Amino acid sequence: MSAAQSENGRTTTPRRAETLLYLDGVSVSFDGFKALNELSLVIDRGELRTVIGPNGAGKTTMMDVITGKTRPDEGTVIYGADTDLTRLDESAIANLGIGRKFQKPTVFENLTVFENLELAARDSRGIFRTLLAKLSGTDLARIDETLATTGLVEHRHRQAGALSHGQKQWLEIGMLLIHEPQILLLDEPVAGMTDHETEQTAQLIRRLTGKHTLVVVEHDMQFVRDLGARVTVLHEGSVLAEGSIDHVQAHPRVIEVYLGR
Amino acid sequence: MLNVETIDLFYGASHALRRVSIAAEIGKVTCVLGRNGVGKTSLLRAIFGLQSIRSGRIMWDGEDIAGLKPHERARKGLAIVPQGRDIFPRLTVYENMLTGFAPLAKPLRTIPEEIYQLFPVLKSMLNRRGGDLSGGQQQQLAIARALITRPRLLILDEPTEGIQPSIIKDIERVIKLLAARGDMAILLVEQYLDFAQELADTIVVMERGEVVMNGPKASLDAERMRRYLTV
Amino acid sequence: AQLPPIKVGVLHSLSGTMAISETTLKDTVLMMVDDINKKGGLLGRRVEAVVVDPASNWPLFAEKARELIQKEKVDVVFGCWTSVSRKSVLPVFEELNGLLFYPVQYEGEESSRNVFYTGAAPNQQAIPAVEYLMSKEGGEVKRWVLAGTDYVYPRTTNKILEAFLKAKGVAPADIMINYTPFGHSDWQTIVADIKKFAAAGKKTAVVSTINGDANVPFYKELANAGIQAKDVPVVAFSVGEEELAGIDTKNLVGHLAAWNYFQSVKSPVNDAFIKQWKAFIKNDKRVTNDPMEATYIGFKMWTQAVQQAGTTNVDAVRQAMYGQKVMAPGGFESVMNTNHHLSKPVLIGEIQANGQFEIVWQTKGPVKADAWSKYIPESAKLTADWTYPWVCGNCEKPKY
Amino acid sequence: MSWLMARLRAVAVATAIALAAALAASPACAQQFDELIRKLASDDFGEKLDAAEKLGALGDGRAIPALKALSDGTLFLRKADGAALIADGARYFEAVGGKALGELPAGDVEKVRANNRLRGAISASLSKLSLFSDDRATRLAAAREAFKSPTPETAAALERALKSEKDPEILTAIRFSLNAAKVRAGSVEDRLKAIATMAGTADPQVKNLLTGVSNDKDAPPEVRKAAAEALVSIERTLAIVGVAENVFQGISLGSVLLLAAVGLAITFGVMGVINMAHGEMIMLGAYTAYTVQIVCRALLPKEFVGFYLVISVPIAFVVAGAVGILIERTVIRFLYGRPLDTMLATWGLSLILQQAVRSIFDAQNKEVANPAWMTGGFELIPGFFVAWNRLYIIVFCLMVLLAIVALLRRTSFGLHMRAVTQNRDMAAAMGIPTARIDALTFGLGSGLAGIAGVALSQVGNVSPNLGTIYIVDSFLVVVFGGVGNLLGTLVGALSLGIINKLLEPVAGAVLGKVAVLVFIILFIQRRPRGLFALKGRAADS
Amino acid sequence: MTDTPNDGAPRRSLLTPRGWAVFLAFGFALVVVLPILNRVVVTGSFTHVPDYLIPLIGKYCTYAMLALAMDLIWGYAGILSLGQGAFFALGGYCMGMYLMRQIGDRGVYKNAQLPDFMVFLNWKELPWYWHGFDMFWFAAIMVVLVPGALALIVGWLTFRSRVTGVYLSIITQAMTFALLLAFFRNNMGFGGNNGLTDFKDILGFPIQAQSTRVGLLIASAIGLGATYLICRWIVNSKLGRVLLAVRDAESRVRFLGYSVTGAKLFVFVVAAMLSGIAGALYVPQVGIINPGEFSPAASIEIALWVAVGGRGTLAGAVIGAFLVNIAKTWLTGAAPEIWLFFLGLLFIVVTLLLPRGVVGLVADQRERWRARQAARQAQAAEAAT
Ligand SMILES: Nc1ncnc2c1ncn2[C@@H]1O[C@H](COP(=O)(O)OP(=O)(O)OP(=O)(O)O)[C@@H](O)[C@H]1O
Ligand SMILES: Nc1ncnc2c1ncn2[C@@H]1O[C@H](COP(=O)(O)OP(=O)(O)OP(=O)(O)O)[C@@H](O)[C@H]1O
Ligand SMILES: [Mg+2]
Ligand SMILES: [Mg+2]
Repeated sequence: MSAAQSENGRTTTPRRAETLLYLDGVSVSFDGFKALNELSLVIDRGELRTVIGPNGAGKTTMMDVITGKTRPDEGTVIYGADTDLTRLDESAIANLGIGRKFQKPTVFENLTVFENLELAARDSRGIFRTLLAKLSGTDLARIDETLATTGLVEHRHRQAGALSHGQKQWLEIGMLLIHEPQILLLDEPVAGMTDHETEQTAQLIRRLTGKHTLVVVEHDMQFVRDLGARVTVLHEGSVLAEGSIDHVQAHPRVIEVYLGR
Repeated sequence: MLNVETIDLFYGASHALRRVSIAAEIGKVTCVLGRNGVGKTSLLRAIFGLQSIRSGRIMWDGEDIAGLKPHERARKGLAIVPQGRDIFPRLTVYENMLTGFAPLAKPLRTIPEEIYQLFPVLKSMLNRRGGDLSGGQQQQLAIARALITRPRLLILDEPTEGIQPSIIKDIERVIKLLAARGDMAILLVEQYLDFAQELADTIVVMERGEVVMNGPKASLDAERMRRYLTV
Repeated sequence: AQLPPIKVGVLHSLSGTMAISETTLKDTVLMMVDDINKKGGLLGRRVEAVVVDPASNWPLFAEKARELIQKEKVDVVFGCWTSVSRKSVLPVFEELNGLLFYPVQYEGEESSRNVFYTGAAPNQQAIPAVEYLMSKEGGEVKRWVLAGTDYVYPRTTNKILEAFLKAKGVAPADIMINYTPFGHSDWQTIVADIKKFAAAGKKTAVVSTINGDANVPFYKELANAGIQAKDVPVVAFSVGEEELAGIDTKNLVGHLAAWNYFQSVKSPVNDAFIKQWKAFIKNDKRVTNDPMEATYIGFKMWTQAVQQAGTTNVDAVRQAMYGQKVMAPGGFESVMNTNHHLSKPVLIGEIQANGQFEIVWQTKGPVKADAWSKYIPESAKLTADWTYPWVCGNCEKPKY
Repeated sequence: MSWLMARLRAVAVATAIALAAALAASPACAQQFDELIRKLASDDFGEKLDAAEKLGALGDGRAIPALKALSDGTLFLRKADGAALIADGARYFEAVGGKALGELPAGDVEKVRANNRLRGAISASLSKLSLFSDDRATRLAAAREAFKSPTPETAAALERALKSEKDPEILTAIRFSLNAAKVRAGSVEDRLKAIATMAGTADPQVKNLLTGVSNDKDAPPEVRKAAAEALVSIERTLAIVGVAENVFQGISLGSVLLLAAVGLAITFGVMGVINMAHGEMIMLGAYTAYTVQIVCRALLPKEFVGFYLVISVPIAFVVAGAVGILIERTVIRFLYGRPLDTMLATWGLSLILQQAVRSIFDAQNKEVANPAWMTGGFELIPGFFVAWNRLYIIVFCLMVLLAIVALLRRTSFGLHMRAVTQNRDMAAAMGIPTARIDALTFGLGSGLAGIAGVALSQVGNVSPNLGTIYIVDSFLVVVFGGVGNLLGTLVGALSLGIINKLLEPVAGAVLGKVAVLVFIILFIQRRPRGLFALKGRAADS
Repeated sequence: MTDTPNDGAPRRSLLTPRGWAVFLAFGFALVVVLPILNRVVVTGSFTHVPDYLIPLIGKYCTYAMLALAMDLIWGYAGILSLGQGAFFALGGYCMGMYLMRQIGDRGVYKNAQLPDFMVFLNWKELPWYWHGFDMFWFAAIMVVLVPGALALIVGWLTFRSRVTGVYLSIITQAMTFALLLAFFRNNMGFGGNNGLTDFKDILGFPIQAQSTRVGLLIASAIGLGATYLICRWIVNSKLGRVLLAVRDAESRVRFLGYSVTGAKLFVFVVAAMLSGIAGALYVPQVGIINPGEFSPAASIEIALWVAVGGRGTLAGAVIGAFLVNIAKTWLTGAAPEIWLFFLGLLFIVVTLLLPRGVVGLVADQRERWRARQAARQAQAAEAAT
């Protein structure tokens, strides 16, 4: 299935031919329960893609498969030209430039906010390089900038474990920003944020589009609309619908299983 | 009726709640709003005794429960849907729900049918482990588990987080229904303003550990409130 | 004027794995000290015991030995049970010219100027026991299981025994050797193997050098597997009254042990010894055993030597020790030889239902201990003799 | 060589055959019987031996009590007249005639000593005499015992018994033992026939017997050949039996491991407390059994003393459980969420408990007797011996495990227990009294360790170090099976036991154990969370 | 040797100036003052350090090195190795083998080729793995290499397959237990239970001479200092923070692209090597190495030192090792029959009252003081307005 065939609506993302991520017939099952069912999905370079779908549709599982946390039973995930991600481990995949924000905020609770960012910063990951690494002025500037973006300036030297839920969400987004991966996978980035912050986040994400490739999972339909991107609806482990937000919101099956009346 | 009177809460040296007072009436929905890190979760945890307070009183049914252990408060009819869900990961869905029987008398130990009507997905997953559920499914389970205890004070910390729109609508309906039944006080923390405003009878706005606005929904200055939530 | 007390160091583990055996020896020394003080002390001075706990930790033995000699300035030390603890403290005693009395049967192959060995050497325990079993009275045993814990004492003893048995014409097929780890607790397989080995029709006996903790489960398994002494007797070198106190011996009657002393020895000295012990420990159930007797002998000899030398100076006492005689509770007069080992009788006892041994055989007189075994070629050449002109623990010719 | 040996040699041993021929039921014979019994009480081993052998040949069943008494050490000599007496506790009977004498002053009598050689002779004589006993079990045992001394005179006794015996099982045993005697000597035909009848029996004794015949240079070649042929199939069967026996031993070892570990599976596996004092809880159980035994010996009639063990089980559970609860309330409860700190604190506790027991009971091993019903065993099939205590422990341990599984899975206490350990705060918020559940759970784990202590006192030491022996193995078992999984603990314990026992004959006890450890290390590489690991997301949280 | 608990401000220098001052003061005391007080000051003088204290303090130093290694992997990387004693013992055995070979024909059997225990169990020739140990440099390399290699193999296997938490602890415990059993066997050729003893000299110096002992103390003190600096350096580096992150959320570190296996393996091997060196310094000072060092309990004890001092702070490890061992030395002599009560109580009290160890107590006090200070300032400011 190519992206072009399911094109039914308008999209704000500038279309480029180059495919960056290609999930091909991916299936995952847990004790007989199919969380992903021959899921196929194409993400282009520089694209912003939102993924929605009912609870338990397999959105998080899909990200698990891409980042190497879960091995699919069947199917492949091709990154770039011909790298099969299903054969690599998490750190190798991360080093290819795939970054992720988890649904449940996961930060290093015993490190400070600053150190969390420092670890995430784009830098060599080799053992001996980290042993000898020095923080340069540009690094510091980057960290400061990210702290500002995420509103955590005054929490700079606090232990991340002492942050509130929402602050952890922001910190995790910050870690992703400073890592500057090729692809950003965002699992429910605005959960627990105020409406205002949600708007800010939407702006932030739109700014990143083009330079980065983004896949965003959300349930907040206003936010999805703000992003103005192409939407994929997952249901029971496979794609139910795909297209613009208006197209999707009008889709009867989507309304039935997801949006409600 | 719940009356929290001038409580103070500290994390080490940091003062997380400053002389906070709120009230939650039976049959009403009281909604606490505020930006990240202002102390909403801390307040709820303090009410439940999961975080100890330094001073102030927590009156429930005319009795100060500040000295009681959390499980004793549960026996007094409190129930909580915590932020982060706190499902027992290695208990099955069914067992997770059974934990709701703990504060109940023997004859009341049944799972009301309406729970399954509200969250049909749970019925199909009774034997799956709680930790294996998706985020939204866990949230549903957490609400179900709290309702099974037949609470008279239901505390919900961002219950819509991670839940699909159709179910949010269902939850909204349920909360309304529960409030309308008139035997339950509901204390709700929510970031999703539309949802909060739709449900709330009373609104409390917090800022840096303090209550800055408090009153019936209609009486509050919407513009000021919006300011507190954005800056 | 009040003279400063004579200090006696007590270096026995009071905690850890060896506490089971060693605490008794600590109490024995304390009893002896108590006794001598009651009799007016030594050289007109009070005797004071300095107790430390090396906690079954071998390097700690060396450290505590140094502490006793250098810091506490003790005049003599009574201590150690395991060979490794002795090996650990040996350099310390030699360096600081201290004096150690070692009261436990051991593998031999050692002779130090600074140590007096009052326990049995292999030729005072193992060989007589095997000879007894080979005799008509002992049952004319033809097939042998040598079962031991895997460490130096059993290895050496078994090596010596193997050489001895072969010299007596026992075929290699009739010898089964088995080693187990320390504290081995599951004996099912080995006991079953012994049973099968013994089913061959020839009279079979087990020579056990199983150590410490492992004995209780071993004997329990023997009893439950229905191996009776009349079919397959077990003769042990490390099982005494103290060890039996932890076992129900109803089903073990007739198994044997070889020692230089049993509580059941009938002699006036022994009666007094037992009485003294029970009174001191304030418990009628407590038993006496061979290492206690060795401690008793060592302590008596040391006091005699001090009296004879008129001083506690180590060199003088050492000189006075040679030829020192003590009427031992074992019923004979024990003599300290110039190889720093004793001459003692060898007794063989049978386990009784009450946890005591009944002596079924004994040597006519004391046997002189060999510090160096005749059955190990390298060692057969060596002599231990600390009197002029030898002054040597391990040489082939006189040293000076 | 020795004074005893010399005297022994001085005694001429008359042959039993000559005696058997001379014997008949006559007054002379009765007199001789009295005389022999008297001789049993002599203080000359040679004479005693002689008398024991002659009494066997005499075939007079009245000799049985005296012989047994001598073997058991309850035969006494009346100093006044040299008469043999049998003691029953403090009361005495005359060995001849059985006249009751009541209690006698200790100075009047002297115990008659036996040694192994004498006991051997007695048991041979007894077996001959017992062939005609009134008691069926005695006859059966005697018929089997006779196998061990396949002499012509045994054969003669067996032949006689064959005529009078009615019981089919005893008859089979007699024929079997008779064959053994026949294989050794006699006409070639008889021997061949005997071999043929024995060939189907896989019994180590038969194997040894036939091996002896096939190696016997004096035997006729056809007899040797037949024996060798019979041996082949016997050996094959025995090899299979050997493996089966090893597996049983493995299960038995596994059950011991499981018992030692089962309490830990609760305190560590379920609660997550790294409980270094677990071994000391086992120790407490064992010392409880010891104390109960002392009390029972003092209070109960003799025939019921053996039940002290049954009584000990609940008492040990309560004692260790109470100590566990005390520990939980005073120390552990401040440390939830800090598992490594509990390790430190419980290590300290274990030191204290060890030293406390050492101070109260002293450092020596304590004797905990196997009650009669736990002693000995039976041959399931020839060459496969099953000891009662092992069997009981296996059964006991499975019962304990079933009970816990039921408790955990089927009761609300079990549910609350699991909820509390997975998320203490949330459990409290659900209305579960966490403090009580914690205390009870720790108490349960400790109580189970206490029960284990009672069982383990039957196979091993009871000493202050008891706990340290089992602690490493217990952790290995729990972790190998998968933390928090009781089924895993069961399978883990049994498989470790069996692997150990299958390796031991091949590699020896020491290397066998090393091999098991290496196996565990490698196994955990394959399954980093133990045998029965939780999979999926739930495992991460 | 000061450690401020991780307050977030990234530290760039190895030690703070005050840290250096304390570090050098300690070093000076151990390396210069103690030897002078022992060797130069006359016996009987008030300031004289008695001879028996010298090897004792030397021993504490080696234990402290071991504790540092343990803290590096446990306190920082979250690897609770219950088999760290094995690396210590292996280093010790390498040194022991060198010392055994130095005896030459001065053994009881006068055999220049074979150590006594081999002669006496009828060994005919030196086993291959004993070759080379007559040379100090070879032994010295082996002291580092053997523990390092074992750590590399075990670590690679376990970290690669993501064995963590108690599973890892138990694996390492099984490892040391297996080594214990193996070294107990006389057939292994390491002297069985008796181990290696009766050393004569080291590098030509008689091992029983007091001057040699002082030399060994100085070597141990320098070893301790160097170990401290190495650990400090690792901990202060970015790798140190990666390790902390691994300790808290291992899988999250993977998603950032760091090789968790590599990072853990690195510190595990480094810690094993440091433990090996500690063992090598330990053996000549106590005069014996035997399989007892492999016992699981010995390894657990190492963790206890670290916990008592304060896990996750290097100074804590050193303080804990000294504190517990001094307590042990003192109590086994002063209260031989009941010292376990005191030691046990010490452990319980420390966990209950000082959850972050002795160092944590100090840090807490400082924190509290700061908080009070801040409160006072705030009050003053409030009063002013
Ligand atoms: N280990 C597991 N065992 C059993 N079922 C599992 C397991 N892991 C995931 N599942 C199931 O797989 C399905 C997909 O889960 P996933 O988390 O991918 O959903 P999601 O689309 O992210 O939902 P949400 O919007 O609620 O976050 C769910 O029904 C979940 O219960
Ligand atoms: N365990 C803790 N230790 C120290 N500080 C904490 C702790 N938990 C929360 N805090 C701090 O207390 C303040 C209030 O936190 P709280 O979780 O109550 O906020 P919240 O209003 O619920 O925020 P959110 O909307 O993000 O959930 C925050 O500044 C937070 O950093
Ligand atoms: Mg999800
Ligand atoms: Mg919150």
